[in-house]
Amino acid sequence: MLTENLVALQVVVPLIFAPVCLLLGKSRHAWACALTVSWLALGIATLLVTRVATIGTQSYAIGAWAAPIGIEYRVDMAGALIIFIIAAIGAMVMSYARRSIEHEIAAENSGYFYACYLLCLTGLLGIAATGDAFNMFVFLEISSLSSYVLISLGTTRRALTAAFQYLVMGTIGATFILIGVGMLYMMTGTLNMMDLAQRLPGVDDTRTIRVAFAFVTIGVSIKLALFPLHLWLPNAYTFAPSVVSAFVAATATKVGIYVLLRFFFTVFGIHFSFVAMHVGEILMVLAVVAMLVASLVAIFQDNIKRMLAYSSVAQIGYMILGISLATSAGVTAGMIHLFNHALIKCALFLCMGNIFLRLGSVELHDLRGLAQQMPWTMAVFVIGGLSLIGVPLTSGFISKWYLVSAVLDAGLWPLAVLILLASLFALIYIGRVVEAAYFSKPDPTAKKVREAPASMLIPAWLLIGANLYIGVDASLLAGIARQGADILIGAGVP
Amino acid sequence: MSAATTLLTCVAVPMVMPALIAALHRRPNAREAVSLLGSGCLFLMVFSLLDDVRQGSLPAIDLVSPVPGIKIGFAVEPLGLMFALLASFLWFVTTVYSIGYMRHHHEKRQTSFYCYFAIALGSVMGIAFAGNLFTLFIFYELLTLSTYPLVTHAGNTAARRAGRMYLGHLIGTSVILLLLALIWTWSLTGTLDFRAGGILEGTVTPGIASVLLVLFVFGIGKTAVMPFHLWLPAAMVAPTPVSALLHAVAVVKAGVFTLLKVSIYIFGIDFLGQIPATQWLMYVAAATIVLAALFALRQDNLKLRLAWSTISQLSYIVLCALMVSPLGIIGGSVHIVMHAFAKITLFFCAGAILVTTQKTRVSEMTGIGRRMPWTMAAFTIGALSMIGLPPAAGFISKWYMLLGAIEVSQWVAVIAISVSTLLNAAYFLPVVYIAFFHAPPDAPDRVDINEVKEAPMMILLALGITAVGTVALFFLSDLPMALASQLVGGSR
Amino acid sequence: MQGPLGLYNYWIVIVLMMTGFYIVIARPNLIKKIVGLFVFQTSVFIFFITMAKVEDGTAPIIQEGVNLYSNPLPHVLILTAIVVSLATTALGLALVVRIRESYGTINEDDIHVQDEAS
Amino acid sequence: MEHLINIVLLGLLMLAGFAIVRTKSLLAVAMLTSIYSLLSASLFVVLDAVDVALTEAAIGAGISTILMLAAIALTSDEEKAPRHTPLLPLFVVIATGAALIYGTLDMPRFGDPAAPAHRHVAPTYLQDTPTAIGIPNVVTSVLASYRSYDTLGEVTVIFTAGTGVLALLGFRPRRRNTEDTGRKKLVILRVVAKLFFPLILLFALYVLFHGDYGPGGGFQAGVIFATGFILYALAFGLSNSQQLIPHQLLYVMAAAGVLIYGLVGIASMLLGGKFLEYQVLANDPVTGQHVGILLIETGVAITVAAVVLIIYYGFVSRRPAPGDI
Repeated sequence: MLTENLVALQVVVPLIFAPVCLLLGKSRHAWACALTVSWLALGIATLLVTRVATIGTQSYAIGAWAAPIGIEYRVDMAGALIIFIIAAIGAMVMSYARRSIEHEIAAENSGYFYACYLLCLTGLLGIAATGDAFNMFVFLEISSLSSYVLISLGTTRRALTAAFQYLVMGTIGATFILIGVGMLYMMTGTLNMMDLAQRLPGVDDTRTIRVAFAFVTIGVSIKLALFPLHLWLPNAYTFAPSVVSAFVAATATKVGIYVLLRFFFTVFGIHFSFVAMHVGEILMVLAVVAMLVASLVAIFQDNIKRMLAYSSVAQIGYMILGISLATSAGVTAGMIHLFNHALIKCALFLCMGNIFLRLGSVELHDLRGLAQQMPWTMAVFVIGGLSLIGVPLTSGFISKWYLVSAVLDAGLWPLAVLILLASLFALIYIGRVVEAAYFSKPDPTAKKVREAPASMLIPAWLLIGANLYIGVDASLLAGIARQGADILIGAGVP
Repeated sequence: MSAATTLLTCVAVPMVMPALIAALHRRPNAREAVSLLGSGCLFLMVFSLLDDVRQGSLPAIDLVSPVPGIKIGFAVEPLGLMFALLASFLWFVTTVYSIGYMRHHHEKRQTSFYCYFAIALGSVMGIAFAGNLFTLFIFYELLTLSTYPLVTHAGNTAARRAGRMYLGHLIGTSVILLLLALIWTWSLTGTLDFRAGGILEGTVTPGIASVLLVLFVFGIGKTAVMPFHLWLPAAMVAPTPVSALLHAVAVVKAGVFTLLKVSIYIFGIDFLGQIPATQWLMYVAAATIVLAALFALRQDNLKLRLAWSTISQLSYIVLCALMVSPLGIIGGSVHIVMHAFAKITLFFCAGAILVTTQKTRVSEMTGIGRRMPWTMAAFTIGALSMIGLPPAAGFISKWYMLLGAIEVSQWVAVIAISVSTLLNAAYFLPVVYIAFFHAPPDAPDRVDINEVKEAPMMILLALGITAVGTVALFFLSDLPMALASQLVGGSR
Repeated sequence: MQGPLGLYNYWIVIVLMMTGFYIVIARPNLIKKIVGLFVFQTSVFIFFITMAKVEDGTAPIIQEGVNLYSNPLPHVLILTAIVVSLATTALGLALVVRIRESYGTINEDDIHVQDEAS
Repeated sequence: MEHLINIVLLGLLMLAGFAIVRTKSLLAVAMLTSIYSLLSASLFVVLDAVDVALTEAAIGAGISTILMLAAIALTSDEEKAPRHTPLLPLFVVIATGAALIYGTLDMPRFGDPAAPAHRHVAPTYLQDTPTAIGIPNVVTSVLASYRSYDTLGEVTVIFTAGTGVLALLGFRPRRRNTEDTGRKKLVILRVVAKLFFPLILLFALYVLFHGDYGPGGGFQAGVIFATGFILYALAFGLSNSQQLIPHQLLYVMAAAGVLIYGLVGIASMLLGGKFLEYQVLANDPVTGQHVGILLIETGVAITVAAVVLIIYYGFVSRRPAPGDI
């Protein structure tokens, strides 16, 4: 029963346990439940990745109604990779969460928090697993609505406005996607992605399909915070509870990118997307601007969470740049960076959680001399930061390596220079924090703080360990990403 | 222990030493004993590899492969061994010196100082023994990062600003230019291995090769070729042992060493001659030699004067790497060693003066030779070597450089070397002159000033060793010369 | 109805959608924004239901003697979407209530001023 | 005739839309929104979407409006004028609208039976429903069986909203008879409410079980069920209505609905089928479909009713904040 239903269980298990979590209320059991489910999801995801790797793409007809009549779950290598990273981040974040949540969220809300977290996990996994355009919209909404709630639970009132802003932009995005999907359905009569891919070539010279393409692209771009549609992101990441920042930053935008990949390559096909609609050129420009501008803005932030948020916008630029090349190497690079950035950003935001727990602030000037007092936490920050810059032996370097060589393969060497220039900006903004924490004298009036508890350090270090492992041996990740990219690229060719 | 294991141990020992050093941070004597012991062992291990190389066997080992086609691996070859021998020997000496200096100067955070120092040396070993350009790049970056805390060691605003300059230049050039060159080379040739005769010949046009060469020369910011040279004077805020070993020997030599490796094993010196950019880059190097020497002339701070002198001297080696002449390559390689001994001696002297008299400016050092005769004698030897006068080691390398330049009729290089020799004399000899032949200033405690009051014993011991080394290398230049000739022979 | 006039339904629906969209992005009042989203989404529902209509068809409930039905699938999709819209409205309004409690205003410009000041 | 009604309704919708833009009083805006929703529900009837019409009327015109009114009561009624002239928004909207209109140009004509949407998947649903599912309402069969997974997602969405409102607004049971004195005078309302309350609940059950045959189903039933309690709360006060259903029970109900739905899926897996494959629930596939649909519709109804009540209570049990600044 387990193996053939693996794909469904991946999504259904967290879904069913979300209400259980609500019933468990504010007791520790809610956390234990969320933790168990997260690890269970990671276990299922691991099995799923191996299964996809050994016997190929998994298709699962829900309710035994064969696509396109029913809803199909379809997980290929790219999807499996996304599912795995979501589940892995979820397991890490939940292992970390208890102390941080006790500190940042009122006790009576903790049950709701864990329920919403599981719902968000469900939504994200569902998006990655589904092969149905409308079903994707539904799970997108599950993940979005729950993340609005999660973000609004932040410690300051600005969390509320941040969540509201996200809600408005997110809903506009989702509605755009809905319009696009509606038009696709109108012209083809189907909602199944593979079926759409087969039927679209017959109608893809219509104005309706072109507009549908534009609306889906814009809608998804809002969700993945592509510059200049990223306006919701900095506030949301800054004011959300630390755990939420770590989870959402590492997963939500990544899933957005995955959706974009699905639509560009699987549904519309590489020819329509990149040749007829020229989306490659547009995305490339936006990605480069995002990379440079957001990195530059990050340099001037004094709130480190906000700085990391702008860095995320920039890093999304890297991923989109890879995708915009529409080559196997480019998409591979995008997916590798997607994976690595999830590891990096999650660790960095967890680090911020540690600091907030002890210090009650993540402002740069409060961090002076902190490395003496929280050496393990700051070490995570340094390694994560180096990875963001792209220093060798970290996963960030692997990303950069693949991205730059993909760009060079495409003959666009000025872009390579810009990519590397943007990593210099990363050096500056990470450097500011390191300089403050390691080489500045602490404020004499500041209180002494202790290192964060082990329960919060270990998950962060596990992420760093994975990061360094990839930095040394990326062959597994690169192999999976390459396989995923080849399926995506190949899917567009008739 | 097989040669390959020795090779790995050479890189690993300095990398794991920090753990031991940190563990002993409450017991300074034990901590420094560990540092001494570690550096001593390292030198012996590197030395044990010498036999293999002299017999022509080049042990190599590959570890992992992060990206298909590129590996992290180590290999020994003559130039690398020469560099490793130099760095590990001088590390030992510097450790002796540091113990005297740091204690006498009451520096803070000595434990972290020794830790980062060890990591930096480990990185240098990694660079020296890198089996391919990728591995070299990794340790190149690691070296930058591990020396950054040493530059900002003082923890004040000036140190932080200098640290920014340091990181900005070195990471900036290496990430934007060198990394680009690396990835480009890899995507053109599919490999980053060091091969005799180079890997680029036949796969790229001279035009692209020109771009690559420019990227490499400027990307290796540690060579301090103008206009990416300002980090080196900035780094002088570091404690003197750091300036001495790292910013006169390890870091800067890592730069020129990398460039030599690139020109010999990536481009191949024959192919280098066919690239139009080579000639122009030589002019840049020649200009750096002369301009930096002129700047050195104007510095009153002794350490800064030494730093500018280093910039000038580094470009000698850059010049040699681009000269397309075997004799030039020999001269450049040997100059790595010769300059290192001389420059470290000079820095040791500067530190000794600082520790003993708290003086940093040349103009304040009038008559200091009477007070610190041993120190200033060593300084004189170093200065002679820098100018290139016998019986100091600098003469040998300069001789070969000039021969090489004449062999391939690079008259610009000849002129640059000759002019800078005069300038060297112009900025070093006055220091010696002031120290020995000017009367000490009319200070109230004049009586004391005329008494001999030398630097601490450990410091004197260290600078004595290097000064003697500088002279000894003039007479015993066989070893570096043999290794360098093997290098040129191997690439043919 | 043939010719381009056969599209008038869609055009009006687009005007409706844009009315909602305009309210969302132009109005600083937070409740008005939620109303705008509601109008926007409801208009999209009309768009879907319009496309499901088959000329002379009837509601898709199988009956004897009827053989032309409107398309049931968009109806199902919109049933789902209506619930999503309710969920969004409820959450949005809850946020508005909380924002009002902590800021004392539901005007975006005023909130912005307060955030800048802090 | 249909076209005429269609045009009139659309025209009214446009009027309502513009009125919403112009009106400054938020109370009026809420009522206009309700009207907008009702108009669109009427339009849905004209366009043969009776299930959707019922839902839109109950959720859009009913619950959403109540929530807006509650929110306005807790915040403020007046809308301030924007600081900047809305040129950029206007531009964005016009550009978006122009793009959409451009997109319509290649669309199949309104009502065209030959449109691709009516030719590909939809006919299968219409043809197979009587035999494979055994119920006449094709919307229900698609909703609850063919695309049942979407509906599970939809229940999850509403559950998420309930959890979110709980987290944001909390849930504070009122002590009895603290604020109900004023309502004692509303005799007529109380009588009517008392009379209607059981009827509404009964109607909700009807809508739930009749969903297989006519318009209706779990959602509509849940909403109607909740409306009964809301009416009761309006007439007899919050605390009295909360006596009827303790709030712990609402939690359990909200969770139980989702659980029932999910467990039906798990059960069909355990019985050797796919997730939500109802055929395996009984010996006969069609009976299995019936059982499955009934179970999940019940689950939907329970969750929707509970969540709507949670949201309603969440809003109205909140004390209004002090005056506007």
